[in-house]
Amino acid sequence: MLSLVTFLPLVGALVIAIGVHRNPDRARYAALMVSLVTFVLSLLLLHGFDSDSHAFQFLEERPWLPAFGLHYRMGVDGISLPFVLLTTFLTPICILSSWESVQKHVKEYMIAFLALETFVVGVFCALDFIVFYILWEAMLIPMFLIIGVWGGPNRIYAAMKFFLYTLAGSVLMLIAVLALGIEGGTFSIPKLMEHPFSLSFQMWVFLGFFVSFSVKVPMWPVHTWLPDAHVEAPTAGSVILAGILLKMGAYGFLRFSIPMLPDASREFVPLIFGLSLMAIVYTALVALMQKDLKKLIAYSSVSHMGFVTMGLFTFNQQGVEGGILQMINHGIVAGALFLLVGVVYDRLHTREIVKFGGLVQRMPIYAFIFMVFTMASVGLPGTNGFVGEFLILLGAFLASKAVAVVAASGVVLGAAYMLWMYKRVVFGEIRNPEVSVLADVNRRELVAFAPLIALVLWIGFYPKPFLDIFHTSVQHLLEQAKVVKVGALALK
Amino acid sequence: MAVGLNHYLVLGAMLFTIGILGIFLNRRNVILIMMSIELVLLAVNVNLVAFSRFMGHVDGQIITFFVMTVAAAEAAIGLAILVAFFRNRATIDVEEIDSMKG
Amino acid sequence: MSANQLIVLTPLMGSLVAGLLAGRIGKGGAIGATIVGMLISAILSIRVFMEVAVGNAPTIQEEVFSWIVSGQFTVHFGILIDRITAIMLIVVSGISTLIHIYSIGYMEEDPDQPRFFSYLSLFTFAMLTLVTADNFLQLFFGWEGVGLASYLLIGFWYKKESACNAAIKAFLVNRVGDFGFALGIFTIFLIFGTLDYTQVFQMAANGEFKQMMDFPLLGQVPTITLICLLLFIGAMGKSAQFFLHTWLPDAMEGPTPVSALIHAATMVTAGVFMVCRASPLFELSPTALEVVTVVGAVTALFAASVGLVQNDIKKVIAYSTCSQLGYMFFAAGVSAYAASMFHLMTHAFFKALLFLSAGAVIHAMHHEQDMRRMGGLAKKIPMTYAVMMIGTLALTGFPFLAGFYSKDAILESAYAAHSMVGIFAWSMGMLAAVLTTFYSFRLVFMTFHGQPADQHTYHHAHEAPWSMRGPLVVLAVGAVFAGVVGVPMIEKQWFREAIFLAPGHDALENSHHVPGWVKWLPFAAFLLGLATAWMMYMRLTQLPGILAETFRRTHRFLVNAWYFDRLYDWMFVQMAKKIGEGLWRTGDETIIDGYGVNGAAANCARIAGWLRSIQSGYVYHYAFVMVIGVLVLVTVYT
Amino acid sequence: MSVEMQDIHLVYMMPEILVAVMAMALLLLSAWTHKGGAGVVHWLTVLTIVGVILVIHVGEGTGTTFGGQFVTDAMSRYMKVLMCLGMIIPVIMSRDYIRAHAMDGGEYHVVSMFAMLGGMILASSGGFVILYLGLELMSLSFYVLAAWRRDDVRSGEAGLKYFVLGSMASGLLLYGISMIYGATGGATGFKEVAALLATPGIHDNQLLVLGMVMVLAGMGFKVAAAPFHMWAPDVYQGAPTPVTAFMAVMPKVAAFAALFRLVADVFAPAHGQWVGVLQLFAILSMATGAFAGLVQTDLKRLLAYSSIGHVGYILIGLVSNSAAGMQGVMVYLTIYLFMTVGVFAIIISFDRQGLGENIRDYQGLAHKQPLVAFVLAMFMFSMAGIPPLAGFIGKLNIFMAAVKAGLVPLAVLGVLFSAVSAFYYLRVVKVMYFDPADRESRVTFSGGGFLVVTMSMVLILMWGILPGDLLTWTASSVQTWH
Repeated sequence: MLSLVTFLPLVGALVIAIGVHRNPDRARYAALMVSLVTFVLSLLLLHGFDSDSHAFQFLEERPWLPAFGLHYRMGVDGISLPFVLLTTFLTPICILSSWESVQKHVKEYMIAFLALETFVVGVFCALDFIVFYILWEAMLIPMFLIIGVWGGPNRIYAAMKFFLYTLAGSVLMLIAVLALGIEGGTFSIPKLMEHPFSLSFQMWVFLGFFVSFSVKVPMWPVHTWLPDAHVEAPTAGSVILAGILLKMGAYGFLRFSIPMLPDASREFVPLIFGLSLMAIVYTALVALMQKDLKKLIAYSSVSHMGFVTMGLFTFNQQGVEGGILQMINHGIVAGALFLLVGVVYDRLHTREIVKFGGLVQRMPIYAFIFMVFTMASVGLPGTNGFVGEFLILLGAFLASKAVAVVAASGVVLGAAYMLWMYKRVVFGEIRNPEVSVLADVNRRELVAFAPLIALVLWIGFYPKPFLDIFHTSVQHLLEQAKVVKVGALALK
Repeated sequence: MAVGLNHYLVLGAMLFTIGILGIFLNRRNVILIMMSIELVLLAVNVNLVAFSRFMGHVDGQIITFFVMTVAAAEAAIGLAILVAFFRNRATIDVEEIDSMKG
Repeated sequence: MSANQLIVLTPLMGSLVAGLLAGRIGKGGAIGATIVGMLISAILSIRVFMEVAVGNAPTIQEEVFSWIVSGQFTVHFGILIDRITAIMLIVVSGISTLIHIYSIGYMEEDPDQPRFFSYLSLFTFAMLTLVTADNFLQLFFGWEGVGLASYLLIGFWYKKESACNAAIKAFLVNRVGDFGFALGIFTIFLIFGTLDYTQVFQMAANGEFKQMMDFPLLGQVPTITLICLLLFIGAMGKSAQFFLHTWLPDAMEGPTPVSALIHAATMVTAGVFMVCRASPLFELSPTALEVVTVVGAVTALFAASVGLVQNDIKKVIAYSTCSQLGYMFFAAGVSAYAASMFHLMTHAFFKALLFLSAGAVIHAMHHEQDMRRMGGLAKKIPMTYAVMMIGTLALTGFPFLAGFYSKDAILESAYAAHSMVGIFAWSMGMLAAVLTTFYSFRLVFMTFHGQPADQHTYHHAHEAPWSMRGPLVVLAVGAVFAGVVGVPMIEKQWFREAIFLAPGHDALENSHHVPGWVKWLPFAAFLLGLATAWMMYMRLTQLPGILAETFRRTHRFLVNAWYFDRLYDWMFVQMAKKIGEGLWRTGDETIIDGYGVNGAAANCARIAGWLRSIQSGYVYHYAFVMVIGVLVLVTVYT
Repeated sequence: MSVEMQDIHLVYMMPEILVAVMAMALLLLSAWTHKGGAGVVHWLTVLTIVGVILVIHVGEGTGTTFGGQFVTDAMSRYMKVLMCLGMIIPVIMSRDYIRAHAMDGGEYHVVSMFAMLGGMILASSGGFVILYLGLELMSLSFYVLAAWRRDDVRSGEAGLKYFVLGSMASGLLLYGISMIYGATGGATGFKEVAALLATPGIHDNQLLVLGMVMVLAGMGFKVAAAPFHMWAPDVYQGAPTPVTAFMAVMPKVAAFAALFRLVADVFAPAHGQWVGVLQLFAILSMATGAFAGLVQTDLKRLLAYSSIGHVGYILIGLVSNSAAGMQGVMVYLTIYLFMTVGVFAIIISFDRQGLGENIRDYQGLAHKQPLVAFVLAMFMFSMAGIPPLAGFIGKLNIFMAAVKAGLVPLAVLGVLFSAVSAFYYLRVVKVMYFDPADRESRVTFSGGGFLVVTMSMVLILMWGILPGDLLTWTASSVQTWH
């Protein structure tokens, strides 16, 4: 079942590669169909998932390279399932959003996208470390091509930067993975979670992971690939980048660093908190001054991911659950914001903030949608952003008050740059004559946005079903990390 | 003064050094380099023969024959390549063999 | 779904219908939908008010659905209606309904009317959620929700640059307050392990909590004081108290009904409501109460002083609101919560009345807001003049009108608190009362009396339509009678368990027994203010100009509202921009990317170039490298 | 050393004998037939090599002959198969090239076979004399091959440079051998040397260590390990492309086979003395390969640096000095073989239009021939070690062995350099995919070229995901030998 969800897109890609010839529309429909079927299948996963158990479910295990003790192991628990769903959910939206904006090499584009989906879903499902690593790295190839072939004017620099930056980070993880596997005697992730490693060993391995994950998240100060990659990537590329790829780093922390290296993780909490705070405040300030719409959102992503990493390392349920939820939220919101930028970019072929202004007069529906996601990004109660941010800050407060105080100031800054941006883009008089002939969002775009808006409000008002998916798993995770429970902390 | 093993070894080392130096100090032509190579092989032979003699072990001398044979083949091939090169470039100046670099 | 839940929900439904379906049901349909929603809400509010406040029904508490559950952290949406809430319900839904009706006329020419009504109803929904909250997080939800509505409504005329900026400013300043509020909520959860009012207050009353705790920069602090101060920061933001007040005058960029509803009657009083609601906590911290008192008192005087010299009719009222909120706070600060709530209610009536009348004036003057260009309007719009006068008298504490009862109660309580800060607050309040009367009548005189400054607009000035006049009349009635009717509120224990008083905190009780001069002094202040205003704006009309010339610096200081805006602009806005630019250009581009990333790449290229130069193409160089290699190996490894 | 007749078991040398006989036969054949015989020689060569592979395949167990001077075992058999492939694949894919550049006199095939013969002897050498002879046979043949295109200045220059530096390296090696000979009191067979090295206290013998270092330096030259790599870029660039493809793989395999024996068998007791040398080789090679490649514009030259880098990784496997490490070396070499011939097959096919050596020739290839570009891109990603391609499996094996052996710093350096080197592989992809096509040039495949590219591609993709068979083969080759 899991393998089906994972590899269906790849199979679809192969079918498109072989079966579809020069007709771009067929490639589009085929890709959309494949991604939708995958999504439906992943919903079946959710249906069959027992959220009362922290165990890995839908397990599949087949010997792969028995000589090395490597197995093809797949499985999801409450922590990985949401990300699988997020991926399968965002991919059809991405494909939908590239319907018109991607005109050259449509077939190849769809192939790259579906391949990417397979790798990313695989990353979240893999329960063997080497399999995980392979998929983790493999995802670079389609993303590299997506940015490089279908990207903006400076795409080559951005693609190269993206690839080499993340590769440089990832390679150290390989060593860490090998060390962990050899020391632990297996590459099975569930087994490694139970293996006690010595502290000094944990520290080194943690550093190896840290380099890799922090680049991917990205944490300050290794975030500088992100603005470039986002600015140059095609809209759907940005969506998938912000929505999913960034989550991989945080997922790594969650899946490996914390349960496998709990002691080192706790040792490094000050480092993580420090860098997270830097990300939150520093990049928020930087975002304030951005002139390019996509760059602004890219920087805001860094800032938001700062919250996530902070939440994960609070070692209490609120923080960790908030972190996971915020990752999902950010996937939805940042994805939607990039889609929104894409909508105007398709029409005006510019992303410079000064070229906009007064959009609401021509595009009221657009303005409304934009407002919803702006508010979600700002973390207004009633939107998903609030629930995540609040839980994270609460968790952080329980862990360290000073950290929470500084981080909370990031919320103010977040509101500042988002609202200022919104005002300059949507409000005001029309200054650019091209704006005055704009058409509002069309039906296809509306279809892409509708589920996102629904999720924003759903999670905002009733996050329980979402939190329920990972409650048990997070509890288990915290047990693995041997963390003092919150209540005890409060009475301390 | 009796001539001992060390003398031969020092001789070998000197020949070897001269040969090596000849290869990279020589800026004139390739023929000199080839001669230097022969010198290196000569040094090896001196060593082998000396060892062989002083240890009363015949293998060294046999190896020397192998080396001499190979050296002859090597020289033949080297010269052949040089001739081919000369036909093309009309020079065997080492300083001019630099069409490929970087 | 109970009727009480409908109070909150019907405005939301109205808002959604008006906002999303406007295209389908048309302008009239949209307006109708919101008004129907509001009417249902108002009627149900009255019903529940009758039950809880007039009747003797017990406190209503309902749990609607669980919102966020994470570990031990459990929060639900719920409804809690006690007497504080009941009063707020009446005020909010009642005034909101009136303002909806008023807006039909006021916003008639605006093509975006459905959007406006949708926002108004959205606001009402959020405000009702806020007042019916039974836990701190839902309070926060409503709190930010009204902030959103306020932001949307201030920026309603999105083409105006200034309106958009004011909207952002309002949002951000409130965010600063909310920053404190949120930290307060965190601390409450940290200390009490729950956010539920009942449980928190219970535990607080029983002293079941850690008395001292660590806080960054502050070290060991008393827990309750910390919580209260953090919550109060939130209240300061929302209620535009000193330091966080700068957004309120700017918020006047929004349409006038908005100013009346949000920035006078309801939203800005949320801070007061919150302090009263959290009285079981505040009562435990004398320090916090003192801070509340002082901040309130300073605000009362500060805002009144700035109000003296404003020329924009709405700004005068805005500063007046700010000042009156100060009164409410210092009342709460001296533990006269009931007086505070009382004033909140009466203020809602007369301030809404004032704003709406000002709106009628503005409407009459074709969107002219500068009082210097008005004058003599009493003849053209007599009815507006009349209601405006009622509002002014109510505000200034003319005997037996609404403000008379509530304001006097506050001042007397402050006096009766018998504490340093109480006396400070009382004297500030007294001074502010003089100023209040002065600027209120200054407004009346400049607008309605004297000679018209602009003959053309004067000529075209006309009375507002009945949809606007109706609500004015209703509010005027409220402004007259709210005080008399509401007096029982400040009687002992009217609020029952909704307000908690620590032993000895009986300023309100004592206020009935203050010396006679204390009771009469406010009226004297009224007379003094009235007389001065009459002198300066009716008799010696050159005097204001001369005074402004003579005390130029003071005048400029007041006109610029003590230079807070400029200070903040320089300190925060420009600074943040500069730092942001610096971090971007220097931090990211020069240091991280320049030295780090591209620097590493450049270094790689440099190494590559160096290797390339070694690879010279000369065979003797190659041989040389080999020899060096051998030599190194031989030296190192033998 | 006394060699008795009954000690000679020619059966162990069957592959070598077959190659030698066939090479000479073909030499005669090509001398008799004129131009027309080229096809015959070509196919006979192919047949011969296929036969040799079969013969190698038949052999089993470990056997020594000529007094232990010649050894055949599973490892050497595996390596010989690789050598055969490394020789015959370039021949198959470059038939057109050979014809077009008048290299089809038949001698080309013969000399190639001699080179391979040298390599095979090298891989089977059981003593320093045989080692030297095999090495020289291989090297001398390669000098000639590099200079084969007499009409081409660069080819001549390549041959000359290779010859001069190669001879010097042989001199070093030989000098080292003479030292070992002297230091060990007259031992030239590997077994005897190993036995002597095992005696305690002997490691202090300066002469011996000097000899070992020099032998390793000589071998380092053959695999083009830095700092003895200087010849490689020029020779790769100058030599005719089929020769480059040939020498990019075959001699490395042979030399690694010999190094295998040296470090794991002969020098093993003196592990501490030489491991540093190989570590230095590994680090310098990886660094040179990574950095110097960054500024190249010629694809063949780029591949030269790339191969230097790969040698660095393979050396890590040797340094690990464990069965896993040795297996890693074999796996890496196998994968390296197919990646390399795959790329060269494309270069050679492009040569039909006189293009292919400059990276710019590939501009916009993805827009003209998406499939070809895809294949080349996959080779590049594989070389960069990006999963899920075979190149990653190669690196994975090596690094796993290194980490197991506690060589974490070396592994860390390795992965970092691999990240640096990824840049130039990406640059090729970038040129193909991101740059616009400006010429109407196309890559046209001959049958052989197509076959080779397809096969390599399939293997690279397959082994990236399912390297099980490869691992089984190499594991058994290592096990029986160790």
